Amino acid sequence: MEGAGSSVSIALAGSGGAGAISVATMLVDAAGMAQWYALMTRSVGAQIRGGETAALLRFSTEPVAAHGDDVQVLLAFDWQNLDRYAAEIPLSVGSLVIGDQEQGAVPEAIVASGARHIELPLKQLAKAVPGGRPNMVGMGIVAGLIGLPLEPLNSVLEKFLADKGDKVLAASRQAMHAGYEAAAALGQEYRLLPGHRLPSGRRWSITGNQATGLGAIRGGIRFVAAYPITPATEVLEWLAGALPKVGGALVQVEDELAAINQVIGASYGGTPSLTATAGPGLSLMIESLGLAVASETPVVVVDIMRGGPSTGIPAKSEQADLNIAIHGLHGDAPHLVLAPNTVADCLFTTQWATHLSETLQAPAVVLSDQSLGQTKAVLDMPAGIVFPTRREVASAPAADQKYLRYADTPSGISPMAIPGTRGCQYTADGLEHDPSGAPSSRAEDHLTQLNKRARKLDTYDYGDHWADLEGEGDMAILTWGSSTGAAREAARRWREEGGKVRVLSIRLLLPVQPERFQRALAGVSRVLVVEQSHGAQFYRYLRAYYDLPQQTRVLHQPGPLPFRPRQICEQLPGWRTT
Amino acid sequence: MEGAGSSVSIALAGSGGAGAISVATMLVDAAGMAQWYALMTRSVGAQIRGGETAALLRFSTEPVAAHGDDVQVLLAFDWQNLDRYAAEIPLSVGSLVIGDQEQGAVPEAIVASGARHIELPLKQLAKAVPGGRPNMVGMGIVAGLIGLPLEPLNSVLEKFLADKGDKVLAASRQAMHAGYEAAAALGQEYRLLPGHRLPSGRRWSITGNQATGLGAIRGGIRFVAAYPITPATEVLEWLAGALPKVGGALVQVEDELAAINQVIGASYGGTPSLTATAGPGLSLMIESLGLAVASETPVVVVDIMRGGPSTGIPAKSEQADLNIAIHGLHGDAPHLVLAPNTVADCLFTTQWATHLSETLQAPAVVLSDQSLGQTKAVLDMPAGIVFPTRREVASAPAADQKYLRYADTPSGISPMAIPGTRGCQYTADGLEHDPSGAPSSRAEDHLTQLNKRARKLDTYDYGDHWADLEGEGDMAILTWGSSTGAAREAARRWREEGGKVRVLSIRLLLPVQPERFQRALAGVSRVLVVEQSHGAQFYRYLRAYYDLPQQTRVLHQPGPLPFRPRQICEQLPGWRTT
Amino acid sequence: MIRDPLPQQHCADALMRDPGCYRSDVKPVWCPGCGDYSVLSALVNALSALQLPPEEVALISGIGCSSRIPTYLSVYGFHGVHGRALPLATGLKLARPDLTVLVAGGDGDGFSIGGNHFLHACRRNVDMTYIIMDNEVYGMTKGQASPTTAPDWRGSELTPAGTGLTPFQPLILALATGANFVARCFSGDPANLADILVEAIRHPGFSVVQILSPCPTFRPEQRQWKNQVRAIPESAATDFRSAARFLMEDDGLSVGRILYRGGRKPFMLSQSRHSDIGDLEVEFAL
Amino acid sequence: MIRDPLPQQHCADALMRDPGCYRSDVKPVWCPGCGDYSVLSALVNALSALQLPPEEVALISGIGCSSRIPTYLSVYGFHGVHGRALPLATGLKLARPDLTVLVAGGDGDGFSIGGNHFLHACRRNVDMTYIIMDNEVYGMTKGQASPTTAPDWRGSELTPAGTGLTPFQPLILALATGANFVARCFSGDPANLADILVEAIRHPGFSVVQILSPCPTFRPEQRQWKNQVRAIPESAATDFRSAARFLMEDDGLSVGRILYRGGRKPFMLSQSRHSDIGDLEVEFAL
Ligand SMILES: Cc1ncc(C[n+]2csc(CCOP(=O)(O)OP(=O)(O)O)c2C)c(N)n1
Ligand SMILES: Cc1ncc(C[n+]2csc(CCOP(=O)(O)OP(=O)(O)O)c2C)c(N)n1
Ligand code: SF4
Ligand code: SF4
Ligand SMILES: [Mg+2]
Ligand SMILES: [Mg+2]
Repeated sequence: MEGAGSSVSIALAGSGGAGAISVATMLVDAAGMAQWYALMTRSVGAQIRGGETAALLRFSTEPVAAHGDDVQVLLAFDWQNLDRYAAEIPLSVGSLVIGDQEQGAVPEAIVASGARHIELPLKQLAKAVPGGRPNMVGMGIVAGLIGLPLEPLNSVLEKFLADKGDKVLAASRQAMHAGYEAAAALGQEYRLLPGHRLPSGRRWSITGNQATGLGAIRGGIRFVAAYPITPATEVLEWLAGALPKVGGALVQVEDELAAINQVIGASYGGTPSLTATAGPGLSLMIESLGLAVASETPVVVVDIMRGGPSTGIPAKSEQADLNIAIHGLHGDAPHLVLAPNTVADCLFTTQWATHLSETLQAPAVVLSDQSLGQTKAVLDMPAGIVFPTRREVASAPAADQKYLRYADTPSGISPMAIPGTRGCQYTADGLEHDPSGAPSSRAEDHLTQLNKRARKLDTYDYGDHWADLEGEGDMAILTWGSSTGAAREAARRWREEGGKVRVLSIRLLLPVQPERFQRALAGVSRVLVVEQSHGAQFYRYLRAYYDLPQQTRVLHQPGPLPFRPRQICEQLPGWRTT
Repeated sequence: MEGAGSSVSIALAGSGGAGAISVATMLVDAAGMAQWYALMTRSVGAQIRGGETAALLRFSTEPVAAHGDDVQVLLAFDWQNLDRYAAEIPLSVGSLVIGDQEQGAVPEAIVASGARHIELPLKQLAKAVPGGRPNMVGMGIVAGLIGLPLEPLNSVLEKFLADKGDKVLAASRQAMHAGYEAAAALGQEYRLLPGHRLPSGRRWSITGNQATGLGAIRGGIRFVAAYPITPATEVLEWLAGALPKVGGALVQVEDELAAINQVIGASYGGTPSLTATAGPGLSLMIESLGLAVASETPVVVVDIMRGGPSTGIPAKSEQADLNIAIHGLHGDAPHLVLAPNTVADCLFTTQWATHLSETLQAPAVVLSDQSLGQTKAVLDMPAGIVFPTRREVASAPAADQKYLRYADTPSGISPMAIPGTRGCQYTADGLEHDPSGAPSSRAEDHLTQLNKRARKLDTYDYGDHWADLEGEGDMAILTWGSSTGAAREAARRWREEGGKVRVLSIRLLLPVQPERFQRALAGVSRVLVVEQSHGAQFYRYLRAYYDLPQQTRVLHQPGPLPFRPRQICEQLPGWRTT
Repeated sequence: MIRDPLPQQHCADALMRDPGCYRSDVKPVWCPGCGDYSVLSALVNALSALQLPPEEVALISGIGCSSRIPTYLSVYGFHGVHGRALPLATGLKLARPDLTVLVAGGDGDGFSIGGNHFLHACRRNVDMTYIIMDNEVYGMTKGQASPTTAPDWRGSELTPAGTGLTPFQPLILALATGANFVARCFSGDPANLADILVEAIRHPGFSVVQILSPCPTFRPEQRQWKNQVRAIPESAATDFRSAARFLMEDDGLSVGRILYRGGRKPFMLSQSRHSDIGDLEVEFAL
Repeated sequence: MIRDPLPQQHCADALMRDPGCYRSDVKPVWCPGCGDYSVLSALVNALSALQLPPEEVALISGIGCSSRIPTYLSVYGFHGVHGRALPLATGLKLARPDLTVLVAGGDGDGFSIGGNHFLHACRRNVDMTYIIMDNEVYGMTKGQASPTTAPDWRGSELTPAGTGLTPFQPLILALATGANFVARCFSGDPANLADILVEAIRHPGFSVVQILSPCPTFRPEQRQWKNQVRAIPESAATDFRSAARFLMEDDGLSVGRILYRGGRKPFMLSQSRHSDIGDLEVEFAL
């Protein structure tokens, strides 16, 4: 368990109606206003409404990207269906469980963890306040435990309950205070040290899915067509509100086949376009992603991964759509695949993906996942990055020249005429074609276009963004996406104990970057691959395209349980360097 | 160029109306009746009807699976749009081109080859016969050149023209005779040696697509739902006629999404079921293939590969759907992928795929391609192989037991209840589930089912059929599918020159067989990978799952041009062993 | 009504099957007050009325709250992917004409992503019964507009100004494309619903039963449906034309009657076993 | 009429654009006698009549013989994948309302694999014109039954006994789902076809023009269409009801008239630029 001074992990659980999630959300914002960092992931059950829910919270004095090994405090409003998600709340002998005796006995699964257990009369304390609710009492308890000042607590309450009226606000505040006071009796063990002061507005509270939406808009996306699906819907919901404000729009369509084709059409018309979905929807888009490749139409497809295969586990996370994203298209269909590795990086990676897609006239798949997307984090305000280039467009050709949409240029990028441009009319085609775009089944035209489509992606200079490298030494952890947070935390601990280790988290999964990879791993003789998939998809991908050292191990597990830093640390000894 | 005595390669070309294809078809059958073997592939243009067409023929005294390096004789009825397919007819200095002066000058592309050129008045000879057609004259010329006896020629004419009436038959016969006689003047160079006598009926004339259909029926397939697509339609056409005769049926449906779901439904009902498609259709089936994985429903999906990406080159061959077949599904979705490597093997592999799919309750993708599917071959009658096992079905449970559809058995195969079985009612599900089939998002259930679905495929004993291995030595050609023919011919030549080489053609692409692979390549230090894809998909697949020797080279090229044995031979020197 | 996890003996006997014989022991994930509970109970009542052996009934669905229904019955079930229940069921029925095949799902599953299969299922007229629990919303994904949603409904963040689209009229389309039995019911009247389901299952060919089934969670205003629905007038149900005419004028809240029963022959595959495989191979022999 | 490969000067000037200004130099792959040739010439005539600048017109299609048409015009074109022309065109038109967007394709592309998008395009009523070259067959894949094929047509090996299915009635469905303009024409009367295309393109909202366009290769009997078609009576085209009533009785061979012009407002996206990106970010700042 990590020291309580700089970081603390707390879980709130209860049936859907108990309000654990809204309390957790408010605590996160309040912590950010109190100069801390925070992270909140949620776990919901199958019940559409009123089922079990849990929020995992981590508060920290430093920026934080992953949960710790254990939950230090579990506060349960009730014990309904706890067995369905108990595995997602890692308790240990050192943990403290706070329950309300009114809700019945502590379930066996909790007792078995060996955690210390105390009872607090949440419901009773709430009842003492007219209109008071137990979740507000719980909010106060957590705030009191970690030493959150009252001022930010009061202001988030005001913000969240703004349209509920003064009576509700007053009752909530009072109930919260009751909890705050009750917490005093529980000691100082979970109090956080003060955070670093940053000017107001310099800390953001944002979910990965919102960051993805914002990254898309920053990248220039102005048209979105999509079909709702968990856990991607929030990307769409945020974009639906935001796009019209910057001259764009979102349209909800009949299915994913329509979504991908609408964005291809809009992009053909010159508007950078995106759709967002999850595995089942991505599967349906595969044929038309190939059309984007062949017709060289830029589009961005965000896949918020969830448990698979098939409909799988819609509300839980897994990194198992790597295979389909890399290899899912029929024929030889080079394209871009990128993956953010933190909540904040959802913004950067989506923005960069849009930039690359537009520049290279190729579809880009962005692989985020439920655990990044539905995590709300307090983080430092992301820098505003502006990329220099944009889609290369054609202007009217000289009088004696015919515009060739698919001209075989040295870079492989051919200037694209936007409808409306006089003299450049052409037909975009998913059939193999000659440089003008006219269908051709000749071997020579096929080879020319295959070469061109591969070359434009392979020869482009992606710079340093292709991966994040940290640390040194002859041992490396190789990972991607949401597993990066736990890998980094494991590496940090390893270094604190005097070890050396690099962490290489690959952001640009396709096209592959073998030279950069070799440079990043120069001097490395032992590699630990870390990924959240049953089939070790990332490891297989690495083998196919990169040279790995003889001593390569794989730590892979399917969702929904995320990696705990400890699991990764356990793989390192025996490999220890100095 | 190979010796004319045991093998000869001939091309027939002309506009669609010229009838090159029907002549070639008849020649193949007649050659088979004359105790030879033969192969015919066709190349058609974009024109829906009346466009250019060419037939590539190879006649041989021994079974033959690939074309040679060059065409020895090109007989052109006319020169229409020849530039569109000239690359597909490999001429060399030693080739003979026969044209008809009435059709204009020999095109530049032909002259450039350096081939010898003579003119024969095809049209004029035909005109001399009332009702005679130039293609019949051409048929006679080819027959005369290779020394095909008249008797089988006459009987194929009778068979093919049965419903055209006596007058047409007589005219055709006479025109053919005129050509036969004209050929006499061209010498003996192209005459074939006599073949081995086999009893009547022991040689078959069949296309790969027909063989696929027959393999399906032999494997037990009794329900087919499909949507037409080139070049898979002939599989369906053959099955539509054949299935009702064995108590089965085919239904043409609204799209590929319906096709895959109909076959899943029929298979759930207990009927072994199949659909056939090409790349674009396979892409559309991806989501529901995942459903077959998760619900453990056996289905066979035949993909007759064509040029990609997207709509690509519908009528031409390529081996570029390997990636999607192996990796195309979202989530961790273990399944079967198989590929036939000769026309005859289309039968065996489809039959085996059906057997495996039924036994393992998993979807099987069969990757054939246009060049196997639309090749008509004379071959030895395939052996009738009967596999022992069938789908493991559940019967009514004991009175005190509940039937568990997804029971976690040691083999991973759980007995499947067929609707109608009393007491075994269950719900098949694409959501993750517990052993009973009830939806579950618990980590434990997910892991159990993921393990089970992987285990049943990984631990099954596939025996020797997983690959075809021939030859010996420390050098190996590693290939799959339709590239096998050229690889084998190259190896044969290599051996004739005293070299040693193994050819390993992998039939079972998924699940991978690392131990068998290692055994097959024991002692091999140099590998040449041969595949018809731009992206070297097979090589990447091999790297991901198998250990290849340091000295591994890749010979890969996209379609539509097939490998010539010479191209492969050229890679071998320098690597020569004794 | 929730039955014991183990199959009960009396359910094996014709004439003895109470509604509980068709109900599984799995607790629905539905919200309190969801209209789908009543559909579930009407359906098991209908099956009991028909006394169909549970093992000879198959219930196929897609994805959505409503599509969860197969797990709650003790017949054979298949919970497939979103929008593809109809082709899955079609394949099953074509290969197994002996089974009673039911298809169930929501308005999103059936008319948005699944719209094409709906049209073609009506055209094909395979002997199945399609039960649509229409709540004019995507419940499962937390409240977006579906094809049957009114154009001015502003309850979803994805369509904050309403969809602006002409609502999809499932029954007009069913009639126009060839469905053989068409009815509209209200889940708030489960007795009538059970009666009509009995008729729909009995009727040969493709039967379409649209059920207004409220989603109190994302469409709380649908709680009012119980006061708003009215009976379809008898005159509407005389023949094809009267049904079509009626539907074109109706606001969608008329329920409780079979609107159309057609006489089209159900589609079946002709499977006539008259040769063995060897006979098929003769065509290839030279 | 086939124009020079290089754009011609006069085509840049309004009022000077002859039909050749809209024709590319690519030779069609179509068979001799294919009805699609006449559709091509009617379409370029219509564009010339409208004097639309070629660079402001986009023609979107799927896959099929008929779907090859964009390459044969000198407007902007997109030859997409099978069945998805309508959503591709919808995305284009929504993002670029300034363009004139046309969609073209066959009965298989539009009503079999593309049926769902057809329904939803009619519902959505985006200002586009959908030109269906209906030959009641899949030409490109060499002659299989399509949704508009008569149930007893036995010309395909895939359906040797006929499909047995109720033919798909595109115009009834178009009306029922909300298309704003509906007409049926015959490719054998290209002058009338051109006139109606002009009207269809001019009319706001989603216009559906079904064209009987024979496939002499796989449906040689369609050569008789020229003797079989008859004019749609004026009375049929009075209003929505008369059009619907007429279509329900018609055998599909009445052509040459606009059946319905609706007044529904076309669907557009509201895009109002009123903040910069920084303003969007305020919501996240603590
Ligand atoms: C291919 C695919 N796209 C999207 C989804 C997400 N999804 C699940 S259910 C649903 C809509 C359900 O609406 P409806 O069919 O009306 O059922 P209800 O929940 O209202 O009963 C959607 C969009 C999915 N599971 N699969
Ligand atoms: C996904 C997919 N499935 C199937 C095909 C094969 N295919 C090409 S065109 C076509 C049908 C064309 O029919 P129609 O739209 O009526 O056009 P026509 O050729 O008759 O003009 C089919 C099935 C394909 N290209 N893609
Ligand atoms: S969300 Fe609506 S449809 Fe879904 S279970 Fe709840 S009430 Fe029923
Ligand atoms: S096959 Fe039919 S539709 Fe296609 S080009 Fe030929 S005549 Fe026209
Ligand atoms: Mg619904
Ligand atoms: Mg057609």
